[in-house]
Amino acid sequence: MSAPVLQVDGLVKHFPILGGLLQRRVGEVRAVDGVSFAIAKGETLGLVGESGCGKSTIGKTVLKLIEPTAGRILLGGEDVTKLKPGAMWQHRRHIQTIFQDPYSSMNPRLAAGTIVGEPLENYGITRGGETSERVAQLFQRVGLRPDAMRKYAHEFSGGQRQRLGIAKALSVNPELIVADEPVSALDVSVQAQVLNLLIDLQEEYGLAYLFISHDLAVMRHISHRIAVMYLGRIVELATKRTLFTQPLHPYTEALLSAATAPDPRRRRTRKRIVQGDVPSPARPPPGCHFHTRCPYAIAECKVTAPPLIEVAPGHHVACLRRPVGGGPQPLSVSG
Amino acid sequence: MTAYIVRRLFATLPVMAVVALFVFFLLRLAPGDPAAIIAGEDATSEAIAAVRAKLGLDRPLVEQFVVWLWALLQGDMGVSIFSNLPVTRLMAQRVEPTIALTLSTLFVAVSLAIPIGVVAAWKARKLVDRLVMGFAVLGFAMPVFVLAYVLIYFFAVQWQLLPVQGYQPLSAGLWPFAESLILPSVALGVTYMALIARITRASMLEVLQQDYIRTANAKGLATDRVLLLHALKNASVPIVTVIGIGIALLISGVVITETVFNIPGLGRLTVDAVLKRDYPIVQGLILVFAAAKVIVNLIIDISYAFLDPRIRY
Amino acid sequence: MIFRIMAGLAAFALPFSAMAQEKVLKAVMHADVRVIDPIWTTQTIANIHGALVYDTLFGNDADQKPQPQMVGKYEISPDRLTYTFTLRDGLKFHDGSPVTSKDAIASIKRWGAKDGVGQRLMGFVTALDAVDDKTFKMVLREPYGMVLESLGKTGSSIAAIMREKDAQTDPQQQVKESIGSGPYIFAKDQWVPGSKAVYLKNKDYVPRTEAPSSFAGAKIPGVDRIELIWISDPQTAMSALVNGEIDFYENPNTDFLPLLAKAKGVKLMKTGVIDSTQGMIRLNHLHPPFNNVKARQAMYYLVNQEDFLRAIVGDPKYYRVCPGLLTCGGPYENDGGTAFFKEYNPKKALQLLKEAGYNGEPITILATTDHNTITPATQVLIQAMREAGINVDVQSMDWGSVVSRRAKKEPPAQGGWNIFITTSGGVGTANPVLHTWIGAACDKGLFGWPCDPEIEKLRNAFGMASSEDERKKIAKELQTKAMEQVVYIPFGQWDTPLAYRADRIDGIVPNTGLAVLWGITKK
Amino acid sequence: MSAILEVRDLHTQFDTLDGVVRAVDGVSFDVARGETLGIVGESGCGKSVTALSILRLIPPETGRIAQGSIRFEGTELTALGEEEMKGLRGHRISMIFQEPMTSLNPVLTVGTQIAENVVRHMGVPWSAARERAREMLDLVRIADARRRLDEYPHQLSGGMRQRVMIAMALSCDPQVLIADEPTTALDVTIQAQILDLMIELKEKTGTAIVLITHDLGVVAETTERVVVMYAGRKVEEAPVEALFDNPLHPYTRGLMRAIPRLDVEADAAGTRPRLQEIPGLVPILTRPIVGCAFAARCELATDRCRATPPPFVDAGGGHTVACWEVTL
Amino acid sequence: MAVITDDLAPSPGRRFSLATAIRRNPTIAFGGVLLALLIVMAVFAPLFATHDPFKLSPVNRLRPPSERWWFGSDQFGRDVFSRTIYGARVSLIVGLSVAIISSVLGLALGLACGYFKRIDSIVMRIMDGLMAIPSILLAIALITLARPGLGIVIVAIIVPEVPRVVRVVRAVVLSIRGQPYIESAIAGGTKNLKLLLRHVLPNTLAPLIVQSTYVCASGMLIEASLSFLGAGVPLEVPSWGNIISQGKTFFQIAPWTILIPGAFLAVTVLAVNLLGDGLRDRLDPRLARRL
Repeated sequence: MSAPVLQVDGLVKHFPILGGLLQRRVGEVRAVDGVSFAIAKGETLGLVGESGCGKSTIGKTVLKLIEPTAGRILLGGEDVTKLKPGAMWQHRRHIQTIFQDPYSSMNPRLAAGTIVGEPLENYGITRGGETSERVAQLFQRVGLRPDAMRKYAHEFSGGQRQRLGIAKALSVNPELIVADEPVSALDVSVQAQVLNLLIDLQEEYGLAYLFISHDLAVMRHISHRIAVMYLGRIVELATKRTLFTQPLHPYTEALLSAATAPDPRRRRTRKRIVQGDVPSPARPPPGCHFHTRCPYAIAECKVTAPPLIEVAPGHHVACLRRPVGGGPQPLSVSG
Repeated sequence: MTAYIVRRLFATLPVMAVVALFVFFLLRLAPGDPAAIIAGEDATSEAIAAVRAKLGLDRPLVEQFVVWLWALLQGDMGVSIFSNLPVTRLMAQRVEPTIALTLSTLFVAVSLAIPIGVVAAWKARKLVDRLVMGFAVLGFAMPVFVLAYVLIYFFAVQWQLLPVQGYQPLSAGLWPFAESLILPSVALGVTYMALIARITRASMLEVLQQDYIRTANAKGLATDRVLLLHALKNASVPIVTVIGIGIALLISGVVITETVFNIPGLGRLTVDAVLKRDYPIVQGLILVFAAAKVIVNLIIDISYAFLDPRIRY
Repeated sequence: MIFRIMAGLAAFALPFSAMAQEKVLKAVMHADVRVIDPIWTTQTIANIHGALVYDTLFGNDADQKPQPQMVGKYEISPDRLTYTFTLRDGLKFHDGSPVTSKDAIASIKRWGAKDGVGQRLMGFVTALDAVDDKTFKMVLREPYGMVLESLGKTGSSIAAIMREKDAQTDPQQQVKESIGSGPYIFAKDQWVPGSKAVYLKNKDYVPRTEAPSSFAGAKIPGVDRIELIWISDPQTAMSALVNGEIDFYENPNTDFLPLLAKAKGVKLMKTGVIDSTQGMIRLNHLHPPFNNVKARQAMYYLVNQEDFLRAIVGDPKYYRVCPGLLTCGGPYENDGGTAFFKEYNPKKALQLLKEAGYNGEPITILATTDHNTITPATQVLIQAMREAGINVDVQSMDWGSVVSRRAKKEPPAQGGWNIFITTSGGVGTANPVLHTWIGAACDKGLFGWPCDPEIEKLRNAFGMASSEDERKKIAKELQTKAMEQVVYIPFGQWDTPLAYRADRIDGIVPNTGLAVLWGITKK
Repeated sequence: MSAILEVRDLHTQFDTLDGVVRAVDGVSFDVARGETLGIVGESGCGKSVTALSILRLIPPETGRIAQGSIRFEGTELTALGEEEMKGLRGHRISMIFQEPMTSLNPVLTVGTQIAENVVRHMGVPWSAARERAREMLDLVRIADARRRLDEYPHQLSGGMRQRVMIAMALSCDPQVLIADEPTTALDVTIQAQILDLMIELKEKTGTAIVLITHDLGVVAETTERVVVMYAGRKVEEAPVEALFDNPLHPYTRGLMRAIPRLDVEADAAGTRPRLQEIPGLVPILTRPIVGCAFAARCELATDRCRATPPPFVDAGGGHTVACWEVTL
Repeated sequence: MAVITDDLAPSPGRRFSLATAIRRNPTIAFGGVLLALLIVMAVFAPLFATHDPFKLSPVNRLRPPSERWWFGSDQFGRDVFSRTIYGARVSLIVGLSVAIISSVLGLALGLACGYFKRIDSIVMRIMDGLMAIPSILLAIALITLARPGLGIVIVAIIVPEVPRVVRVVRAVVLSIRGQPYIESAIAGGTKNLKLLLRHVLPNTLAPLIVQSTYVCASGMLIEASLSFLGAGVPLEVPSWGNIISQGKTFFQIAPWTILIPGAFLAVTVLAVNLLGDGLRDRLDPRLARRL
């Protein structure tokens, strides 16, 4: 089997907190705290979690838009962790991105065609008239009229801008696209259009996606495998089917129980299993980060950080109460 | 908080160092021999050499700077070329009118500008707002000296309500003191008022768009409470910032206002000194004004903490 | 709340206003007191200051006749070579020490070293010795007719009597203290250069008993405190007088005279019997082109006095065209050399200049920006020179800087100058001896340094002449020669009446040229 | 059940540089005492403007209620004076907003913000109002309420801020609580807590709730009756079960098919079925819409749809729909 | 194959029409037209002037406005109208050159500061220091260093204005650097220089243009103030500040010598400010907060 498109080993990203008389580092936000995963060609890996869990930071770090604190990032088997911007440039063609906010991720002073064609020029793939031909094709492919190339970003609707973003990402034929909440700013009906487009493109070009979202339903729709994150760590990683049918981590369970569904009959039957707020990533609780809200927590959870263990083939979980082969039985609340 | 103040105080050091360097080189960059300038027009070449030796102008620049800075830190800013009096003395006897003028202008401008800015924002696009904005735009374009002469013409000359010129210290009585400051404060304050009224309006308009104002209105709170407590307090940080920026404007304006109204303050000293090329005084004034501005900025920075609980140091 | 604070402040301010009961004369002079040594500078304002603080041995009266002032009695030897002066009783300096012969001798010597009139006098003096504490003797080489007039001089620099230790200061250096024996004491601690100078009544001053007339007679300090307030803008000063913020305004702009005449409580007063001011264009005789007399004379073609006077004064009621150097209306007015003045003709001027070797080099003119008569006069001259096609290098600066720069003998390119404009008092310019600007004493003379022994000889002769007719004859000869040499070009004379609050003050002693403030009383 | 709030033929318009925006274009509905009514629709459909219109909080410089009637307990709100309206707001009808981060005043303490409402409407002294504020914080289950009173909003988490908003809105026992997207900005686990809290408090106090949201899941789980809005108009209204069981309007149906679902069993192979798209975009509200607003995007649309606005058809059981092509 | 989505989003028919442009930006239109008139007047001053602005005519001093002297004459009998028209040249030359030069300098320094940390820490210290000195004071201090002249006046006004421009540009650059579209461009393989020229620079221009109008207005006011104080352009140059400075003495008997150049100055500054306000609202609404 060929090397994964993207492999991340023990990725750490800490943001310093400055304070005191001399503005020295007095602490750090542990945005990403030892995360490992890999994405195969043509696969969608979903990163799901609540705000502040570090999922967007991972996205930016693997794109090398921010430098990791520790860990390794391998693109197509090549270690790019330490590469300087100049050297990284070679690799950027293979890893593209779609941003969350379709409004601020387009230069307001450039025409749509210029924005989409920019990577083509940058890598010298096409020149002059060729570029605009290719851009026209891309427009067509993502469902925009080619004559819209001359318009500016603000003249497009939110969904159309996401299409522009996709076209731009697509232009250099990347192997991986990092999609950071690409549909969360869109209305339901438009969201469906964009999700369908993403799936079509993946199947057509064999793209891999690192798909970042807080929305379980969207995640379930688009991903092959899903990693659930909580306060900078992956707490569970499994195929979509396994995760939704046999969630093993209490936090995954909590997320599923909290999600609403368009079915009025479900409302009285569900039980919400978590209370309270997510702690600050600047001061994460010791041991298992989730112990403060976990109904099943035991004393050990406050001390020991559970490792991410493969409990079943392809199913990883980080919970002290889920030993290897622990299976999908429900946990019980214990003293 | 204390740590913050201390840190901010330290942060002013590089600024003042730049100012000091500038001031130091001002005289050294002046055309001609600084010693000749200081020795005066009639000086013989021996006298100039004596001055040069006395002031250490024959020594290396770095050494000169250290000596000059050391004297400065001890409060010695040299001696005026023309009146042979110590610069510090000349400035000390002129500080009071300038401070009185600045503070009274500040008081007049702020106490008028904020209310009209608030009203303008509240009645945005209505007649009141347009009048206020018209005033602000005009006030911003009106040269201080032209306005000052118009004011003098009507209030002092035609109607003889207020003095034409001069400054009365507070020790001469409250009314004479206040009387002598009214016209200069208004003339100086109009631009400043325009500035503050504009920022108040702009800041209030932005705050009035905020969700929490909608919340306050959804609670059915009285208009004055919404405007003056919910909105104004939130709008205050940019307003205070501009008040601070405006103080720099005031200092510049003081130079002109004091000249027009014949107020014996630092501003007139500046003009006199510059026209006479009395470099030691010019140097001292730049230092003092710059220090005043730096201190004002410091106060403004610290005041943010009281206006906005989100700001923590 | 605010009212309560204000009431509190008012109560606090009350005792201060009670203090302000003392009688204060607020006067605005034509300039700001910056130099406190009347000998070191010829600045009029320094001499107004000096006349308040210092006393003089003699004082010329309104008719320019010398009268004893500090001197009690004096004797002139029959051969008119020995003068014996005795100081009157009761003279004390402000520091309490008595005035002695030594003080007087040192002061006269210093004045004689610096002042033009003094230099002339000292040229005749061979000895100046103390007889005792109060008596001293002055011995002359040959008789000189202007001894007492010189000592009683009422224009700059006055022969002020200082303490011996002050008078021993090098005449090229300023005295540091201003301690005299005059009717007012200089309050140096309250002096704000650029804003005001304060004088307190000298309670120990013993005035003479004669009626005051110019510098002669009783100098009775009439108020407790004199404040010389400096208001640079003449309109502001005028308005301040109309508004009652000041009591006395030395030199209102002539344009304002109708307004002042109408103002309630304000009166105008002529400062003396003859026009107070003469305008002078001074050329630098040291450097080209004006080191050539032809070039100097060419400038006459550029001066139309009427133009200057209109620009300065406006109302013809207050000015007078006077082509001579000696004041028109004065005793020695004459038409000697006035023919040098020609019809205004810029072309001719340039032609003559070229003939004199001028080749379009820049001519540096010192242009003051802050003087209410010299500034416009300079503008008029610049305009005329430009019209003639002369390359004018205008150096704009304040009057103080002009005063400094005009003393420079260097070539214009090295910080010197070619032309500046000034004015002089009418009394001084009426008399060839007192009129220092008419002199041509080369290096020792005044700025511009005209150099002609003949002129100096004539001035001496004037001083020694025994009859008025002889004087008039010499005066005419002198003026002719001076006009020919172009010691300066006059551009007319005018009078600026002083303005004061007649409803508040009284007792102004008229004196042409140098305002006298000591007699003023407050109602 | 008697209606406490009756909205009839509401038209709210805004002036913009591009023309008049008909944000709400003839909407009618009732709210019964103690019931939870959902108003659902995509952004720009006029649901929030409807809520602001009820409280008459439309900014007067740019917008106005152009037509229609809003009756609260029999009083015509559109005719009420501004002062009387103020007496009503926060007292009889109160409102909570989408962004708990920005809807609380950052420079005033939580206690002040709750208590000022009580002082304003109950006429009690500040000390009593503060006590009431503390009770309210207890009620919305904020631990250590007394200390929290003196804290500023930035010291609270997002969930707690929304609890504070609820405490503030309920502090004067209103008859109607309008909640505009109250959980949209919150994380999933927090959203669940807040929704549960609202339902619980509604049952405790009997306050009617108008819940405005774009999230069909939230509507399904929280409300009793639902109004579906599109382009400023109401297109369908039904009891919640009826709506989800049998959506009648093509737009409602399209919406339901467009959302990815969690509750339907995932297919074994893990394949990804296509979502149903609603083609096209919402119409531009500055141009008058003739006929059915949805016609341009509707696969069933006929010429009649494009020419004449459809009337409401009663499908029985309180289920009404505005569509020419619907078959009952 | 994806379907082509409908028409492009809201872009209601915007055919350019002058009336619409004026209605939407009344301040730009008003300020712009006013300024254009003033510029025309200044450029063609010799055509408009009724007299030689330098010609003294002492006989006709302080004449009130009349058919012959539209705005009266000054104390040297010079025509105030003609001098005022010529004075527009000085003000506009000063205003425009100060605006242009300080914008160019400010842009260069601001870009450098926003982009390179090392330059930033040094340059910004100097800028802070210069900004601590009130602008008029700094300007007159610089003027004392040289002979008075238009050039030195312009330089002396530029020096205190540059730091203000630098700060604006730097702030804009820093905020642009944090914009997602910059990250997007980097992710798309855009290199540094292109990033700066294509993405950063064009987005700094709008705030820079707005700022430069304020600099222009401030430059004109400072020039007038300096001339008024006697520290500006040489006295014989008919700048508005000089006309006022010379006329101030006669304000009570000849108010036209002050009021007319004063009004022209105010109107010019007003026009520039209005233009700036309009441009700000049009180009960069976020700047509106910062005035």
